[in-house]
Amino acid sequence: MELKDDVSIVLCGEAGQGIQTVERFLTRVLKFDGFNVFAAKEYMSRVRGGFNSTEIRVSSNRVKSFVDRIDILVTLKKGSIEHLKKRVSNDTLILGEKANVDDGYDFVEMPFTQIATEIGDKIFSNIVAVGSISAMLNVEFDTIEEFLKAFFAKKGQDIVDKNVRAAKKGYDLGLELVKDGKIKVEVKKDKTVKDDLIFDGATAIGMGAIAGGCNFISSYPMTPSTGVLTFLSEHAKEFGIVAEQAEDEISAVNMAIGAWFAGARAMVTTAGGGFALMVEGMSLAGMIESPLVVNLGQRPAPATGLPTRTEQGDLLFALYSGHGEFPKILLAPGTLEDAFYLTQKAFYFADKFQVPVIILSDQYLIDSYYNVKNLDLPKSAPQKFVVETTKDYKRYALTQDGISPRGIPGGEGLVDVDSDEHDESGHITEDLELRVKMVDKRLKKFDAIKAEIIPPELIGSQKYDTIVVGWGSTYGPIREAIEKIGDNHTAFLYFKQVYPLHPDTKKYLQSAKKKIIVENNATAQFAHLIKSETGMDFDVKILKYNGMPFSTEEIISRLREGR
Amino acid sequence: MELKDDVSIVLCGEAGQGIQTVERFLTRVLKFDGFNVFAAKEYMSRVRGGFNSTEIRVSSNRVKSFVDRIDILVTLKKGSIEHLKKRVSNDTLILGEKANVDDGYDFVEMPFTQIATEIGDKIFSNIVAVGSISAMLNVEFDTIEEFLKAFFAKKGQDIVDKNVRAAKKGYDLGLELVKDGKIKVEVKKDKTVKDDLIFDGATAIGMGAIAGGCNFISSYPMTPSTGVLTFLSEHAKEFGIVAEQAEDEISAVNMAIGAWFAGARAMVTTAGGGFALMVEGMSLAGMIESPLVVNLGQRPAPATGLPTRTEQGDLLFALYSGHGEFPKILLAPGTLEDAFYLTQKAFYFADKFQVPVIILSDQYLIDSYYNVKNLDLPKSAPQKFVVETTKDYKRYALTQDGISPRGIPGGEGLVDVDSDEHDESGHITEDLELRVKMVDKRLKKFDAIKAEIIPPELIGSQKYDTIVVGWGSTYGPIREAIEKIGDNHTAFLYFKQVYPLHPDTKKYLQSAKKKIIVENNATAQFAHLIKSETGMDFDVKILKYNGMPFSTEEIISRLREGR
Amino acid sequence: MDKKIFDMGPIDIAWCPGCGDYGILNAVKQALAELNIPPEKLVIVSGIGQAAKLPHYMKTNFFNGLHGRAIPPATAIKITNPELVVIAESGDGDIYGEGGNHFLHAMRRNPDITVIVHDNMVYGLTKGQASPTSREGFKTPVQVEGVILKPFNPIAVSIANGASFVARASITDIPGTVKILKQAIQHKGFSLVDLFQPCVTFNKLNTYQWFRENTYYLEDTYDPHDRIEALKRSFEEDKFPLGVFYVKEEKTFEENNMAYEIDKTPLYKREVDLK
Amino acid sequence: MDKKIFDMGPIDIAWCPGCGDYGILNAVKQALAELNIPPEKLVIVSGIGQAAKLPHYMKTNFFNGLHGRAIPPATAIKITNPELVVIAESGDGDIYGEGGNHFLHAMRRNPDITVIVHDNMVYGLTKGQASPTSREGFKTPVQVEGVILKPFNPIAVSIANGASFVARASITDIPGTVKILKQAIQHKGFSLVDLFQPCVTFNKLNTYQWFRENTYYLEDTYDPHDRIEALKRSFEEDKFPLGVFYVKEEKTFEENNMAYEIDKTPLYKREVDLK
Ligand SMILES: Cc1ncc(C[n+]2csc(CCOP(=O)(O)OP(=O)(O)O)c2C)c(N)n1
Ligand SMILES: Cc1ncc(C[n+]2csc(CCOP(=O)(O)OP(=O)(O)O)c2C)c(N)n1
Ligand code: SF4
Ligand code: SF4
Ligand SMILES: [Mg+2]
Ligand SMILES: [Mg+2]
Repeated sequence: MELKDDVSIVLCGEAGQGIQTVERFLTRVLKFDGFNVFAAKEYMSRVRGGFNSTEIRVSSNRVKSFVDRIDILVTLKKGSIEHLKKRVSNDTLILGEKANVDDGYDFVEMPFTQIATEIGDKIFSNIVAVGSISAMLNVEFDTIEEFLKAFFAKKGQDIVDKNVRAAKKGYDLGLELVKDGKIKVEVKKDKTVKDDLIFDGATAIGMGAIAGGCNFISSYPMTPSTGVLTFLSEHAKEFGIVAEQAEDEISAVNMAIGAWFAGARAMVTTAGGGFALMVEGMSLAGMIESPLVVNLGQRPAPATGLPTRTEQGDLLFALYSGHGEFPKILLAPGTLEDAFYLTQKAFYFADKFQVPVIILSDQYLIDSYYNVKNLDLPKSAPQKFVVETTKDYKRYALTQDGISPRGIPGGEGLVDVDSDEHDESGHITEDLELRVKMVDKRLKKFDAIKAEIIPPELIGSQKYDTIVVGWGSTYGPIREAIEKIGDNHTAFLYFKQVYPLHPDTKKYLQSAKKKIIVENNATAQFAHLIKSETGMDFDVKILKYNGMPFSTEEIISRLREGR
Repeated sequence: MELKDDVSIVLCGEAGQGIQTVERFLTRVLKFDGFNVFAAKEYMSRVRGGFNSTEIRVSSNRVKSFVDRIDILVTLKKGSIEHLKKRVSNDTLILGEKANVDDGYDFVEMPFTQIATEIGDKIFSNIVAVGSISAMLNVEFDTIEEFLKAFFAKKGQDIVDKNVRAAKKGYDLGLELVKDGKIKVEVKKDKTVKDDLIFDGATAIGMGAIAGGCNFISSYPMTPSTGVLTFLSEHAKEFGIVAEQAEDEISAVNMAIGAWFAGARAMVTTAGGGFALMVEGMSLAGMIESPLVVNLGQRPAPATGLPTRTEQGDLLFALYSGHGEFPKILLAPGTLEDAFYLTQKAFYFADKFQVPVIILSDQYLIDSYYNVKNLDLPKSAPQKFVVETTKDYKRYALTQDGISPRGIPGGEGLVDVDSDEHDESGHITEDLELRVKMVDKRLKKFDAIKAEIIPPELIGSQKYDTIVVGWGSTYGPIREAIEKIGDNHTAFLYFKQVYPLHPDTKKYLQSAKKKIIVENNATAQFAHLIKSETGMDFDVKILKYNGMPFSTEEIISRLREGR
Repeated sequence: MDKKIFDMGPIDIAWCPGCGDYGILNAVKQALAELNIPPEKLVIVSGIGQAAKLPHYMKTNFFNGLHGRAIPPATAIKITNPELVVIAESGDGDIYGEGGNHFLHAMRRNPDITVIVHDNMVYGLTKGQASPTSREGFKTPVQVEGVILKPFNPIAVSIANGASFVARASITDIPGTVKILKQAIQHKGFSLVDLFQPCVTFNKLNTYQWFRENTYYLEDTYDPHDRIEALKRSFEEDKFPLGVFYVKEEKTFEENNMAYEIDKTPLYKREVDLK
Repeated sequence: MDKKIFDMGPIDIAWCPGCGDYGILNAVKQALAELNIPPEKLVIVSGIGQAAKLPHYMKTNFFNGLHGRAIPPATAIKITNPELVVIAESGDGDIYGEGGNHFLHAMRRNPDITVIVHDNMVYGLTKGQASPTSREGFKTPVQVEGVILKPFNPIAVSIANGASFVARASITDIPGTVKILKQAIQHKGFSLVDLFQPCVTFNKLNTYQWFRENTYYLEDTYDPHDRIEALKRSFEEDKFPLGVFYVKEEKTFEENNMAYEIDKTPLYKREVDLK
């Protein structure tokens, strides 16, 4: 078979079989060799067994989207093809060992384990696979060797040699297939890609946090958000970050708010169920006007739902989280770059406006990665809005824009905050006229916030008559779909800030004959939010809620079918 | 001064001075004597000191609303007039003891304490006051005597006698004022009122719960919702109710859900901050399709806010409470009668549709009371929707309307519920097609729910061009205002079920030239909800968020000013 | 009764091969069978975690609720229908971490439920972070330089907090565990079984061997009615004692409850009488 | 230092006349003054309740947060700025009830904070329901026939759970309380002071007289380093011992934290370096 410019390789097997390893190695090796890569995984809520799969796209151009199509399927366990049957076609080249391939499918025997055992241990089979696939994509073997040497250096020469031998054997195996004409792949390399960064969504958010000056994270493990806690823990020492695993999410959010009070820049990372336990804390942040950054990694709910899958089901829950009325900001990154910049921005917003800021990520965004042409790191330390206090300092001084200069304890003045309604000095009050002043003060901050809303991005035809609206992680598939459709009357409006809603939203929608919303949930929550703000309805709602992200093909066909 | 048909008496003093006692005695004595009474209190978040006041309206017709006007002010502490200055006018008759009256105001000296001490103890002063006021309203002394005898019977003859003497002295004092022409009150009595019930909102909800078959309440104390827990605790023995004070709200809601699972009919009562800790439980109820009844007694927030005041600030928070997507029902009683019937109905809805039902009450509703012409108690025990299980029982059997027959453990079949996505038998699943079926099943229940939405009530002119929309506890003041304005082109649309929204809502609004919303919050949350469902805006938003309820006069004037 | 009655037949179990949870599943079935408790009369309440998946792998009524929240529903289920045998079962992170407050206060009520904690000293399902019982120095992706918190001692805290039955078992000895589980289930009141369970995937420190080498049974002469003695033994950590540390007779939550003062019929069977 | 430095001047205090909280306010100011801790270097973190209003009545930095949540912010504040003296102070319902899980786990971290619990054995602000420390039989509008739960024993649980400083005081003796508070504040690590406080309005059982008659001080010869001995004494309830039950030296959360491994400057003073 012949493949050109864009190849989708899927590895499927059971949890614990090392698919993650193959994924990690392969994507990096490919990138080092100059290929654009994208990877997304789909896995079950279990540590061993079941069926997990990883898609690796290798492409002549940068790609940032999941596709259904499988060009090459490496099956590591019987049942994998069944597991992926909707995506496997006659054009799919199936590779694997007889024992691991479902009956009744043509496939090319790849004796990974056998080779591995010859070398000394079954565990090398993953490296053998990496070698084979690399060969088919005509990766230079030196690249692989170099990578393995660096990677296993600490493990000692013997391990290095064995891995290199395993890779070589696999590589030769791959070359044969190419020679035999069983497969022919033509994907352009781009030397500059070699120096690209490659990381996943969790890392992007973690790096964005550090860039935003984050030096405190208190959280409780919860898929898919744990990666951010792990990332910051790994860098706790070098960057001086307090990374604390709290006893529960209530403690986590109250610690984070306490940390801001004392002068730290704090965040929490969680998923819907954990966030549910933090909403009282959201309200506290709203009342004492504390900055707070929350990474809300969405997953299918209600309740425990499908812990390792993806969904955009918590938008309205997050928007109205916390009792009472107070401003908040909701961001929704659709790319790894945005995950980085928006998280950094979240700290700026939180600190400047003294409000909670929620980053609506999800499992798909957090677990996928691709090569990125370096991020521009802030030249200087992040801007901070903390003031020196003087003897007469009043935490809630009434100001024009409702924002009171925020001081921290330790200075000349006293810093007093209170979850009850309070006076300018932060002391509890039952003065009902003051109550009104304070409510107005807190809500007035919306004006300042609205002046800095991140505008939605219009992609595709500027003279559109059909507009496709999306937010957050659906960016990849929608964008690719629009590009592939490539007509001159359809545009994609991508929202990376979903609340407050940008004032141009209505204008954008009004200039379209047909309005389409795409959401990874069952009730079109963003459409609902847009209607509550603009009164406008969507003509078509393209929704998906089986726990999987949209694929490019799916968006294309559903846009065509209009459902 | 002369007062006719509608008298507003306000007692003001500090916490712990016994205003509550006077209120309780007076309202009951008045009712027993055939007067229509209404009472609402306003108090600080403290146990002693400060300023609390109670308004008692005595009227020829039934009244259910708070008024600003004060006809007779009984001041029990210096500073009371200052505390109420906005409401005190030249027409206000001020009664009190010199020491307790602010300087510079005309007042009639009432030596309550002196008389009390003569009788033997200062504590009798409250009874003296009751006597005086009763006299001014020409209550038969026999009624008072009868009431006191019954009330203090257990305390022994001596106590009874002293109280009766105190009342008599006060009564004579009051008669003098009348004789001296200092005051003349003409309010019609209605013998039938004697047999009316008189209770407050907390009791109404508690009685409604019992009528709805409630036999389990697990809650954590929180103003203003505690009264419901107290009421059910007091009746725990006679009605066989498990009334448990949980260690926290998380435990409370999870206990309630567990109780339903085993066959009880359970509720929780809480306020915004406590509810914030229950939203994960809301999501659990949504996922395992458990019935759940929540009394959410709203109070000014965010966070601790103004614990003893009133607000309608948790509508959207409650509506979107819980991560993920699942149906729920929101009720909002505006009268004590509705508080009773809707709570009863809440158990019916919860049990029939297997969804959480939230009763949006608030401090104003919970703490006010008036005489009610008896409630029609259900003739029979409440309808229950629990089925006997058989060997092949499946808790989540897929059905036409999405409602699966709900069995409880102990029968032939096994009852299995799971917070993860599950199959028909309740077992955890990662089958993504089944996931879609289950999401659809849960959301499909909305159709059944929508078939039974309680319609909004249209009050006033049927051929209106101005429509005033209100929900929950604003009913009283809005209704009285509309009646007082009494034009033939204004109508009041009262929503007692705020979600799902009744389909006629749009029709009602469309037939008005001018649309006005009245809400006891700062952001017009119900207007927002209506817009998100109908796309329709309101021309005027009459909002109040200082912690006090609307008064009739305020609604009248703001409707006139149109702001 | 034959423990087969609890078997689900061929199902896909999500636990790792070699996980201690298999042994616990066996021991629980065995104990219930020996006590002749049929699936229909049993309710297992669990939270979320690997341990919490247990009820899915046996025939029983179950309430698989929220992470950390197994005990409140268990308490409510028991008082709603005292005729049911109620077991709350979950992981160490679930019950001692997220659910710590319920753990602390439920024993003050003394409901007649049995709490079985799969104590693998790690968060398994979320892939290996420290749990409250993780030993100091235990390295994880979050505790990169090792745990710095003092390990939670559920036995000592429960005894100090007045629990009426406190035991520890280790699934490295299934028969021994069955014996302890039976006593716990039979105890009238709140009973805790802290059950050591190797997590072969994420806990390379507290392995089968480690649990074998670092545990021993309280001697037969040991008297579980002496609270101070029980506490002394609960602090032993060079080698962890197994067995029943402490027992006391006490009225249960159900017996004390006002709802059952006049009428003893289970709540769920009653009809409100509005007269 | 003169304790006047903490005075707010004429303010309206919401506590009932005669409430034990006045004495606590005094004792706290006195202890801080004797330790020369100026208001600017002090942060009092409280939850919600009558006790939790205390910081409003003295000059200090304060964080009056949510009901039950005083301890987590206190822990975070201390590690963000170890130069501050951090006291978490709230009611028995707040810290042992709603906040029980934080109470349980914070002491495992051993942050250098002092936790002062106004133990009036009742929920004051919400008008008299039972608290975790309410005695059995205590009647309230919710516990109409009296409390049926066993009272929570914060002293025993804290010692069993490894707290590094555990004391009980009674505001019926202010000088004695000041002494204990000073030791608690000076202790490097997590210190608990369970402080008996009469609620004159809602607790007619545990009055000033009751506390006087039912407490006594641990004898001077008492050695607070013996855990078992400390536990024995913690169980005495015919008369409740006052004083320091248990103390141990242990590294604090701040000392153990990776963020301070390389660089000792307080977190809040640092700038990220993105190289
Ligand atoms: C509120 C909430 N927080 C976090 C999680 C994520 N979570 C699922 S299981 C688990 C801990 C598992 O550890 P443990 O309870 O010890 O059980 P084990 O897997 O070790 O058997 C966590 C943190 C969740 N499901 N819900
Ligand atoms: C989440 C939440 N639940 C409940 C309340 C209501 N509440 C305020 S104070 C309090 C308890 C007060 O008792 P305690 O902590 O002992 O303090 P005390 O008033 O006795 O000093 C409660 C239940 C609240 N504010 N927040
Ligand atoms: S991760 Fe650990 S606890 Fe979970 S199944 Fe695997 S071995 Fe068992
Ligand atoms: S209610 Fe009790 S605790 Fe609260 S102030 Fe009054 S006496 Fe003190
Ligand atoms: Mg565990
Ligand atoms: Mg208290």
